[in-house]
Amino acid sequence: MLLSLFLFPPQASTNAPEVDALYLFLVALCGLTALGVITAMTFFAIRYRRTPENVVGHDIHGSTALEIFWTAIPFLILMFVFAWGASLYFKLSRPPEDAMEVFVVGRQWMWKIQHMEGRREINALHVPVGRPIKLTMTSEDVIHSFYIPAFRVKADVVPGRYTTLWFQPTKPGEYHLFCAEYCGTEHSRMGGSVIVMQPAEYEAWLAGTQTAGGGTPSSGLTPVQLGRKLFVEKACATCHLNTPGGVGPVLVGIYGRQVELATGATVKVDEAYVRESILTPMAKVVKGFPPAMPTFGGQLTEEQVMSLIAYVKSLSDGGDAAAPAPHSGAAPAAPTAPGAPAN
Amino acid sequence: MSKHRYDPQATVRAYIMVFACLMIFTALTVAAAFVDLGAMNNAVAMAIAATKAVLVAMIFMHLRGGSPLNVLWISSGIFGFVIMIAFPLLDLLSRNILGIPGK
Amino acid sequence: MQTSEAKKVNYLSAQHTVASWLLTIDHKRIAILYLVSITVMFLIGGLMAAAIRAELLTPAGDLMGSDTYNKAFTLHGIVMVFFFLIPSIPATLGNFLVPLMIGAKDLAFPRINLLSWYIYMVGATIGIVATVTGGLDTGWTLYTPYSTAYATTNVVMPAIGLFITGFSSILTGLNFIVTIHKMRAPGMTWFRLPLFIWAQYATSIVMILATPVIAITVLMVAIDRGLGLGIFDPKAGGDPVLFQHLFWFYSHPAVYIMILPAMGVISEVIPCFSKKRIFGYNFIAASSLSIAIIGFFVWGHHLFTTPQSMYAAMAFSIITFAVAVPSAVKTFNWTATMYRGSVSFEAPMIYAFGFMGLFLVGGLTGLFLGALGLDLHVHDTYFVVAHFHYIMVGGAIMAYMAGLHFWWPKMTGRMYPEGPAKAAALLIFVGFNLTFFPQFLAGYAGMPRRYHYYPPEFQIFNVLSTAGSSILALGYLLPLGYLLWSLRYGRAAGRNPWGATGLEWMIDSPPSPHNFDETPVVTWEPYDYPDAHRRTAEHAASEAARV
Amino acid sequence: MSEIASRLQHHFANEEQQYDAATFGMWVFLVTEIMFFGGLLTAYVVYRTAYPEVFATASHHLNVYLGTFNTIVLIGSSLTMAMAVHSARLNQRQKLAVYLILTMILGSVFLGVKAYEYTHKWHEGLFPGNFFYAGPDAVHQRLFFSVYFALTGLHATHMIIGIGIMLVILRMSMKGRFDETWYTPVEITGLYWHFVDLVWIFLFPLLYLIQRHG
Ligand code: HEA
Ligand code: HEA
Ligand code: HEC
Ligand code: CUA
Ligand SMILES: [Cu+2]
Repeated sequence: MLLSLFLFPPQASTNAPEVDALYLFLVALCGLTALGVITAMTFFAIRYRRTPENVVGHDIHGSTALEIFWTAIPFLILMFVFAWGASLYFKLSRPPEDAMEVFVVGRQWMWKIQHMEGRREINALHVPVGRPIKLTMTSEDVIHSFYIPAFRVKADVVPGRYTTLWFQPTKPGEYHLFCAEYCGTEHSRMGGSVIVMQPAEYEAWLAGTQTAGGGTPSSGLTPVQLGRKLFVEKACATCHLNTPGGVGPVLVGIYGRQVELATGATVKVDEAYVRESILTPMAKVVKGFPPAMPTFGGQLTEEQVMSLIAYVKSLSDGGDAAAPAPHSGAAPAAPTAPGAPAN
Repeated sequence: MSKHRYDPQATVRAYIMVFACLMIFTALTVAAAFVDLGAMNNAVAMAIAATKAVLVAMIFMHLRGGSPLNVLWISSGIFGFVIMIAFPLLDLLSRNILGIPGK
Repeated sequence: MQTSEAKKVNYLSAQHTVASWLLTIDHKRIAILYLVSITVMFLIGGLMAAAIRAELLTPAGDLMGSDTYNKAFTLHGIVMVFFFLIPSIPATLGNFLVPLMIGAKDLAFPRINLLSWYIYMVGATIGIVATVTGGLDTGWTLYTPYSTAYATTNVVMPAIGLFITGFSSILTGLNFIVTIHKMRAPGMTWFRLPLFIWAQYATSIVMILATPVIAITVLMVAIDRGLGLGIFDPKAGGDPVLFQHLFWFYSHPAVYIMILPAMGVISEVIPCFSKKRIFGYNFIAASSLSIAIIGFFVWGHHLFTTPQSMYAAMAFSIITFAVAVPSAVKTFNWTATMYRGSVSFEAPMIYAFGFMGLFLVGGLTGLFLGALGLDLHVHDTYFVVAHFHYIMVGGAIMAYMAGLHFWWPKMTGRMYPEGPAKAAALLIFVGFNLTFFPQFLAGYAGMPRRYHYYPPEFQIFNVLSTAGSSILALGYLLPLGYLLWSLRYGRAAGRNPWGATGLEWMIDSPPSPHNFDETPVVTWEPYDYPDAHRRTAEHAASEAARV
Repeated sequence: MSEIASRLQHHFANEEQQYDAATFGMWVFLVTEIMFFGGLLTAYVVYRTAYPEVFATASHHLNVYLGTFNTIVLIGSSLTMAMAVHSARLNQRQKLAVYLILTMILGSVFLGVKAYEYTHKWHEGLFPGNFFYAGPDAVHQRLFFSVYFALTGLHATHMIIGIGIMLVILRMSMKGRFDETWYTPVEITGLYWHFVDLVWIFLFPLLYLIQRHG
């Protein structure tokens, strides 16, 4: 255990062994390079040390061939390392489409986590083993950074916008969760644990019959339900009707599509866009509509905004208004699967 | 002191010419601002400003006829400035290509 | 000052009043002023480091409260970076040596040189007073919106301190550039310049182009707190990532402000103690410039975990790897210089060996950080802390020590005692590795930086590290002792105790106030050790023949 | 005679070297100034790209006529500054004084107009510390004004410093410190002043003019 800690933290995600492989490769490459240079240096220093017979060095100016050699070879090796690192990064930048989504809000000094099924927790994240998990994150105050060493992943959590992090746990267990970006007094205690569970256990945990770990009891409402409630409470529904004719555009089916703006530009409707539409509606005004939507900035918490987004998203899932199918999984969800690009 | 011969009349004439040009360009750029040139608006405004800047630097500031070293260094400043703008812009403009927040 | 031979007036003995020091415009005296001030800064920063290490001995934060700890590492980082390491080699050795090495009587603007020291003192005083009285707890990186809107400490004052200090750096760089361009002695062509000068020139480029950006950026932070400007505050529509771009636009090139002069020192020391021409002069000179220039394109590698776009991250990563190549070229050339040399092991050379080993480790681990997928794991962990201490403490300070020992006889006219000097070099090397190597392991194991409390399984690394740091502290205190001792008791050095080439070794130690009695005319290449040796041998032979 | 000798500082070989070093030094300093303003301009460009419409709307609050007027004033002051250097070079002390004073007056006019614009913005509620404007997308409009005030404020500060330096130069000139062989301080002050003008040449279209139509 101790010995293994000297090498790695536990490897508990699909990403971890890949990062460790690159790490070990670099350890070997750099180790050999360093060893080579230090050996040469030591050898020269001893072999050509000053002696009464050797009071002055040979008159050597240099060698262009050698210079080219030791410029080009490291360059090529380094480009290879770049490609390796970048390919890992590329993978980590693109969550799989079937990833399970979880909302994360950071604030001084705690992590608030909201599962799509309604369960909320603080400073703990329960996830099932073997499924890709996608976190959509934001912060209420300063920059934080969501870091799980056992998964070898980390992403900053920035106020005013969403960031994404995904991973696929491979081993049940409890792992450290840290805040890696300095955020003030209790930065070092802003953490907790990630609990990876067997799917069945996880289902049970979601349902509230706890088998492991903490987590506050479920509020009963899923983000979509909460969003629907807010949509009525905050009077969104007075302008955004389910059929054309309201003051604002119909929101059914817009998620994932391109909308045309008054300026002629188009944007894709994603989390960031919906968020912006709610908090600073004037920034991007939809074509054909007056800039009549009031600003909700300052009136909604980050969690509420996330719930509204979840709700707006659900309007395009075929789950709510569009098709009354009880389970989105039941219908052939091809064109409107969550996150699927809608051309 | 400068090695070049100094011709007072020519210098004053050059200054006044430059001043006149700067005035004309100012008028031009203000006029252009009220015409809708689409995306060209910014380009035109910046091109005019750059021309004015070159005039001031070359004539008023004696960059022309001075040491090439001055030109070299001022270019390095412009170069640094361009880098400083280019990368954050690259960042900003390529932020939403993937459509994944934060990537 | 009253050795029998040194009846001649030198820059130290010329005048003795306090005013003659505080109002001096002699670059050599200004160098000494800087030397004293940065040593004080180093001790302050080192004291903070000692506090940090003591606290981290145990996982629980039992020695000081969280806020105190946060202030301690912030003060440590700011003092060490801005008030110690950035001015260290340029403002002391550089100030002293640039005119001497190119055969000039002074820097181009002596008054501005003095001004830069005063600006530095004012900035540093404001910075220190602010951090000691109110304290600053933002980390040296001052990230927004924490620094602008949430920190409860006094951000404005230290920010203004940094803003002011920036100008001292700018003025030093400006002075060097003009001096190197315009003040070289006849015959001192660009390719006859010592590599230390090339390094200073490259450093000055970075100082000129990068420092104003940090100045304006911290000024905006200060104004933001005062006026609610909100340029970097997301609540006001600003973008905190833009702050990071601007901050690192300076602060990455700034790491080259710290390492380039160090590389310059090593390029002087190794040939001298190998009695051999430096291998690949042109390539080392060119690599200094390319590090300075390419170094401007890589700052985004500090932003890999931020919402910086993936494409920008890739661009920054690939250039990061490219900028490692010139460092590689230097490393290989230094090694090759020893090949078929005549290597001796005086203290400066021991320090230079230390530099080589530690810089290598620091630089190579930089490659780990530059690899995108890997950085996502190690960013903001102790792996990064270890990386930069290996370069900044292991690399830059080792080289600074090498340079200080190398030119100490020139600066003071006295030799330091060789034995303690070697012992100190060894102690520093051992203590250093014990302090910072475990931090690589802790970092990869997942220990985040700026952590006051940490999970108990990391304690083993921290115990090792703290133990090492006490050895390290001893190692740094030793030179302080024997160098001061040598001022009084050291034996007189003579003009050229190392048998080095270079104009600075052809004049008295310590040099006269005007450096050169008559302007030297340079007709030889730099580092012509074999030739110089032959010349002295021939000279000696003819002398002997005449007798 | 001895006065000339004392102007050549001991560490220079000759006056030409001294003059070259001084002007070159000033150019290098101007490079730092480019980067100094450059940091803010980067913020401007990035935000303008991010919120083009809001910035365009916000810029309509600026008064183009005053901006144009100030541009003309400042370019005029550059001309008088150039003439001042020219007079110094010909050792026409009287003219030098006249042109310097003219330049300072023009600079002050610029600053006066700027102050008028500022107070106007203050009353309109567009000042960062006193922001109560409630138009569409006020948050990002406010950002425009933050950048606007930072840039023009920094520029104005440079002008104030410039006027201060000119006062010193004027005094030196009246004491007869310059002649045709040595007027380096005038030349350098000129470079500085022209640079401040150059900055404005860019700020004016960037802040006042772009996307002004429609
Ligand atoms: C003097 C200071 C200094 C120097 C010179 C460097 C040099 C380098 N640094 Fe370092 N760095 C810092 C000081 C420095 N750094 C600091 C202070 C931080 C943290 C700041 C903070 O967050 O507080 C940091 C952080 C930092 C990061 C960000 C990490 C993170 O926060 O996630 C990265 C990422 O790319 C990085 C990379 C590099 C690289 C690639 C080099 C290269 O220039 C190194 C080049 C040298 C070599 C590579 C060695 C010799 C080469 C060979 C022998 C070649 C042969 C090799 C092979 C073919 C394998 N550094
Ligand atoms: C030039 C730069 C420089 C230098 C020289 C050092 C020197 C040292 N540094 Fe530091 N360090 C930084 C730059 C530097 N550091 C930066 C930029 C940070 C990041 C800050 C941030 O996160 O914002 C950092 C952060 C940092 C941390 C991480 C803190 C954290 O993230 O929580 C640690 C922890 O071990 C550390 C340790 C040390 C040690 C042991 C030394 C030693 O080498 C110091 C040895 C010197 C002495 C000890 C002084 C001499 C002796 C005395 C004055 C006598 C008194 C001493 C005793 C009684 C022991 N440093
Ligand atoms: C007073 C009427 C009004 C209210 C209340 C209102 N909206 Fe809107 N909304 C509009 C109008 C008008 C538009 C189109 C113009 C624009 O984009 O600003 C719009 C646009 C949108 C869009 C972008 C739609 C698209 O097609 O791209 C979203 C998303 C949205 N609103 C969500 C909400 C939510 C969530 C709420 C409640 C918290 C809300 N709106 C409350 C009037 C309103
Ligand atoms: Cu949150 Cu650190
Ligand atoms: Cu860097």
